[in-house]
Amino acid sequence: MSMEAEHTTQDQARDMGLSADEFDRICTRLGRIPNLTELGIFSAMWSEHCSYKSSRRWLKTLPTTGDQVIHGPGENAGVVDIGDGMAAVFKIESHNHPSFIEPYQGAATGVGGILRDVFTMGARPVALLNALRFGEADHPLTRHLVSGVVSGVGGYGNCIGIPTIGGETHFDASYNQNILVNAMAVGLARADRIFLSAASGLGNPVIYIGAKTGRDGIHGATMASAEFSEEDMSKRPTVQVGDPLAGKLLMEASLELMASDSVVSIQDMGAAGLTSSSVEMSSKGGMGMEIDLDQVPIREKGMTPYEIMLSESQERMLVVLKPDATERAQAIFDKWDLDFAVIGKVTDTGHLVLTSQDAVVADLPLDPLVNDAPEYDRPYDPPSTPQPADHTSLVQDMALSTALKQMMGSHFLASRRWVYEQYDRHVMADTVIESGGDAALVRVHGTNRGLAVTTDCTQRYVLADPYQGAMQAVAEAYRNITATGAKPLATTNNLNFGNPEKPAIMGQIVGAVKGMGAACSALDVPVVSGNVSLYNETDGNAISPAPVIGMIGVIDDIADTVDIAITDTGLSVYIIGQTAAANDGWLSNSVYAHVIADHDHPDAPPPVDLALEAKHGDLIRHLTKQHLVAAVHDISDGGALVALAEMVMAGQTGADITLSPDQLTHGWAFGEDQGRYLVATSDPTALEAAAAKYGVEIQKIAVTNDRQELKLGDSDIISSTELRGVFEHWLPALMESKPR
Amino acid sequence: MLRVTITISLKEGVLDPEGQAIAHSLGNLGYHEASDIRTGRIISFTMDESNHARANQKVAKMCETLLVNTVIENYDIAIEDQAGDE
Amino acid sequence: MLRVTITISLKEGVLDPEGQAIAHSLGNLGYHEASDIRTGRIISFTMDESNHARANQKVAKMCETLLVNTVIENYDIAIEDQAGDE
Amino acid sequence: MTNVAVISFPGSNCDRDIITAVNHITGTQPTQYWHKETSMEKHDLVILPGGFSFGDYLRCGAIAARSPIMDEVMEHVWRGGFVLGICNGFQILTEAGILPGTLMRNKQLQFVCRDVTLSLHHSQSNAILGQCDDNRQLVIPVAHNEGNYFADPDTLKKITDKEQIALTYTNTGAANYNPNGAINDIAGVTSDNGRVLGMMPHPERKAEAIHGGVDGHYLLTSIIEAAS
Ligand SMILES: Nc1ncnc2c1ncn2[C@@H]1O[C@H](COP(=O)(O)OP(=O)(O)O)[C@@H](O)[C@H]1O
Ligand SMILES: [Mg+2]
Repeated sequence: MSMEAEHTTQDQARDMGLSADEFDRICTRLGRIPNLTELGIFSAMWSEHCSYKSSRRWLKTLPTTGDQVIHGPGENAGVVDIGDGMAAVFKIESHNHPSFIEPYQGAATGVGGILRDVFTMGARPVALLNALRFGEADHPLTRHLVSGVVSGVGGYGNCIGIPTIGGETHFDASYNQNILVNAMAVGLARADRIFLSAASGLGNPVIYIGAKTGRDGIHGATMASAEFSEEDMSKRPTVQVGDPLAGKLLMEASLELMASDSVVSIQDMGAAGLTSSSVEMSSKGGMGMEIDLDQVPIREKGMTPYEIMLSESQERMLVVLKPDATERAQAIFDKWDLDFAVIGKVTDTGHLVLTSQDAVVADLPLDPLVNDAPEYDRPYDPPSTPQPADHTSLVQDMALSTALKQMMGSHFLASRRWVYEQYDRHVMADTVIESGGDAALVRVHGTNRGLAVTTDCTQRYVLADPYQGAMQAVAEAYRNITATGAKPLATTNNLNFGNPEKPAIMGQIVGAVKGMGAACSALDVPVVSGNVSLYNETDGNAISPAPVIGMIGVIDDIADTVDIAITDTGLSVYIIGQTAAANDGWLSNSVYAHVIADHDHPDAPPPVDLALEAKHGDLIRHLTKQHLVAAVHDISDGGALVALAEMVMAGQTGADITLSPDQLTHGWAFGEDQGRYLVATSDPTALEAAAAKYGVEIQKIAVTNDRQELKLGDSDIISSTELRGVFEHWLPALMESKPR
Repeated sequence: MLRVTITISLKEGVLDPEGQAIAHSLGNLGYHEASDIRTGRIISFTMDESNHARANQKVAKMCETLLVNTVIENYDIAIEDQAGDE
Repeated sequence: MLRVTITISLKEGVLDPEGQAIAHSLGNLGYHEASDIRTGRIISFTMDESNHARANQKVAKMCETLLVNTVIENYDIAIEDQAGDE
Repeated sequence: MTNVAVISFPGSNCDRDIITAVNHITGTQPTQYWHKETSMEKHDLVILPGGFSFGDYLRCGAIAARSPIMDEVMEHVWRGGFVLGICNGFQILTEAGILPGTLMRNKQLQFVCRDVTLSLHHSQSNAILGQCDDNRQLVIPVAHNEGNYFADPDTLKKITDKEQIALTYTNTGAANYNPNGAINDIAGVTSDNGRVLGMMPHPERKAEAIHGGVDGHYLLTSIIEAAS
């Protein structure tokens, strides 16, 4: 086959998601018109998903360095030092579109993909998290999607044997036709044994390992970069099917291979499969690569070079081996019964050359593929700063206990147990704190060290004010980590937004990136990895923006951890970080405003004070380390009373709550002012002294009791059993209800 | 009364990890004659309906809305009069 | 070459939670005509063999040793000449 | 000192966990075997760990039950050796015909992971549980898709009469005390010689204080002592 024989056209380029300008640019850089395979490779590499062409300009502004950072963005996952010669390797990634089309497989392969990003670097994955956003509870598709996504997340994670211990689940009409499924994986490796992807060593063998290549999800990367229309539902692009068994074997075999001193560099085949892995490995190393496509293990007969290069079949990796390591590697893969093939070699040509049946079928210079992807400075409308809703007009005339009950049984706050009980949270036997509280925490196997993990984002805040909302997401993640006693170390993020070609959406992106950057700098939690998912729109309706923050933290001794459960009576409960002004708490855009006042409006969210966040975090870590507190919970959605209710429900106790007469009680109870925690202590004197020393304002609000009830002031009483009933009822009831 | 049998199979080209695992295990047990193994599901039920054409139409709708994952699966409907009915 | 299809179904008296769940969902969607729902599995493969009787015997052995859990399942073997073979 | 072996299959994922737990109890490292191995030394106790052997494809435990190492396990059983199968290990033992009955899909058709309360029965008639006290209730988590124990009426009568129903989910009054719909609330059964135990809950996940309970440690310690 001669390469010139098949010139492509602008129309073909457009079908692959490339603009006319981009097509011209490709032709200019090549000095000729690409053939179909070459155009496919360009379209994948230049897709939003791989090239970050709309967001790169802004992502560059994020803080990515710090003493703890070993590898920041640019590798398969971020790597941070956690002490004792160990490193944590982590990243979050989205699988939004595939999960909407086929919820089980979409979610499962999302988990599989993010796990490969982590073990590719030589780390053994130890924790999984998932941040989920679905449409309104009573939308006809919601239950189908919830049930498929949750069983898919569990289906993969449970089988491969990594505990799924955290995440979030939200419901909002803006996701009716465009759900968000973000998965995060965290792994552990020796800090001096991290594997990277840059190819080196002229002539070194390039091997393909894992499952065979089929026609799955061809052009998934481009699909993830295009707006969605209802028609796509019936077009039904091929979705990838996950094989967690193959994933598990590939993980074990890869880790064994990396321990055997055979590997120069390694990269998983994720979005855009063999294309992105081969291009990235060779370009990062400043080398070239030659691949004989006839050697690629394929599952179906008659696959074209185009299909082989763009297939997104799961559970595959590309490896550059040391010159004499082929036999050693082969033996490992035989043991695990996985496909293994030498498919090419490293060259120094700066070109990716593909051959089939002794003919060259593609020959592309790497530089333009990687470096000449357009970078857009897309026009944006700076979002206007919203006004807070008038607090007094939001306050309703009802007993605190009545409001509390309604809120706890609402979709915002109700228990997610139905979700996380479908996840194996205990496999690996290192889980110290599991789902149900703030951050989760796993022991670093064989040590006393602990790793805390969380994901957070309150999208209604971000919709109202992208800058404050993104700061808040970082602040809440920081508090969740802190509430276990751990020190926040670094973040990953998943930017889920609509179509960046619309200035209003681009404005959200810019605002959120700025807010995230400011918060990550101030709290010293640099961004070490991340993912961008744009074009989350259906028929022109954009989602509520969701810059999901994933964060990890470390604690030296798991004996110093605490969780949210108040299990003892007679303890004093304090709000840490309560200012006098918070007596009239921030109800604007709160759960209270939406559920109780029925005020569904993007009003100003509570502002974040980063200096206070840091100071309060330091105090909490001091209190946990000194064992001065028996339970800690951050105050976020729903405010202080909701947090207290969660603490006594978890510990099967109760509390007598003092209401002072000068408080505007609903604002005090349900305001969502930031930077606050609830703690329970048996030693109020020591606690007050420590707070004074740190210069942190605190307020004592309750004493715990064994009556399993919340007593609010003198006469307003609600049993925690009744509250638990409401809290636990909502999601199972939804899942069992009849469709509309 | 009719007896309906729906046979659901994976579309061509869709990975069938279960089929692969079975093929592998059969090979280990010394059965090497089997190739191209595919797995599928069957759903059968009795239907309170007498007209075959009408039944077929209804069952197809059930398949599309609930029983079959048409993104990755094909289905085939067989309808016969319930045994012992005539 | 033969194409073999094994249909595996639950023995009578064995609870079929999947069938029950399907019945429930069908009812929820307004399909009330279906009753006595049973689910089963299919395994099909190409067999390098020309003699039907011999094939049948071999496949029955595969079923008994691996493919079927005879504590709770029945099976049925169908064998035909591979399409496009003759 | 009890000499313990742990068998790993492709997809086993609780092998490291049970090895760690046993190691804490005995102070020695159990011997690990890979499914392809065709010989096994003499051991006092052989453990089949949890996980998803062969991806749970076909039926849970079916493919593992036919792998080469199982001939060795079978011989160990014939010699009167002790065997513990946990979760997927239980499924493998029923598929291998070493334990009666079978494990079907959970009644609610969902994976379930949470603590359950267990009652011990007939410990004195089952050698593997000989060190246990029937009056002690255990809180240990389950994590499975297919833990719904089923046996036909004849088998059920036989294992009841022969006191092989060693573990049941305790009716605590909670609606879902039985996590999977298992017949007669069966969580674990023994072989008719009382030396093989299969159970769905994971004792290795309640084996030290950080797990929030040590009932699993109690059970494993008793079994290891019984096997010595
Ligand atoms: N999809 C999910 N997967 C795992 N755990 C989840 C999921 N959704 C919610 N959770 C868990 O439920 C608990 C409550 O969630 P959330 O209210 O979002 O916590 P917070 O407000 O502290 O961030 C947390 O422990 C969280 O990890
Ligand atoms: Mg929290």
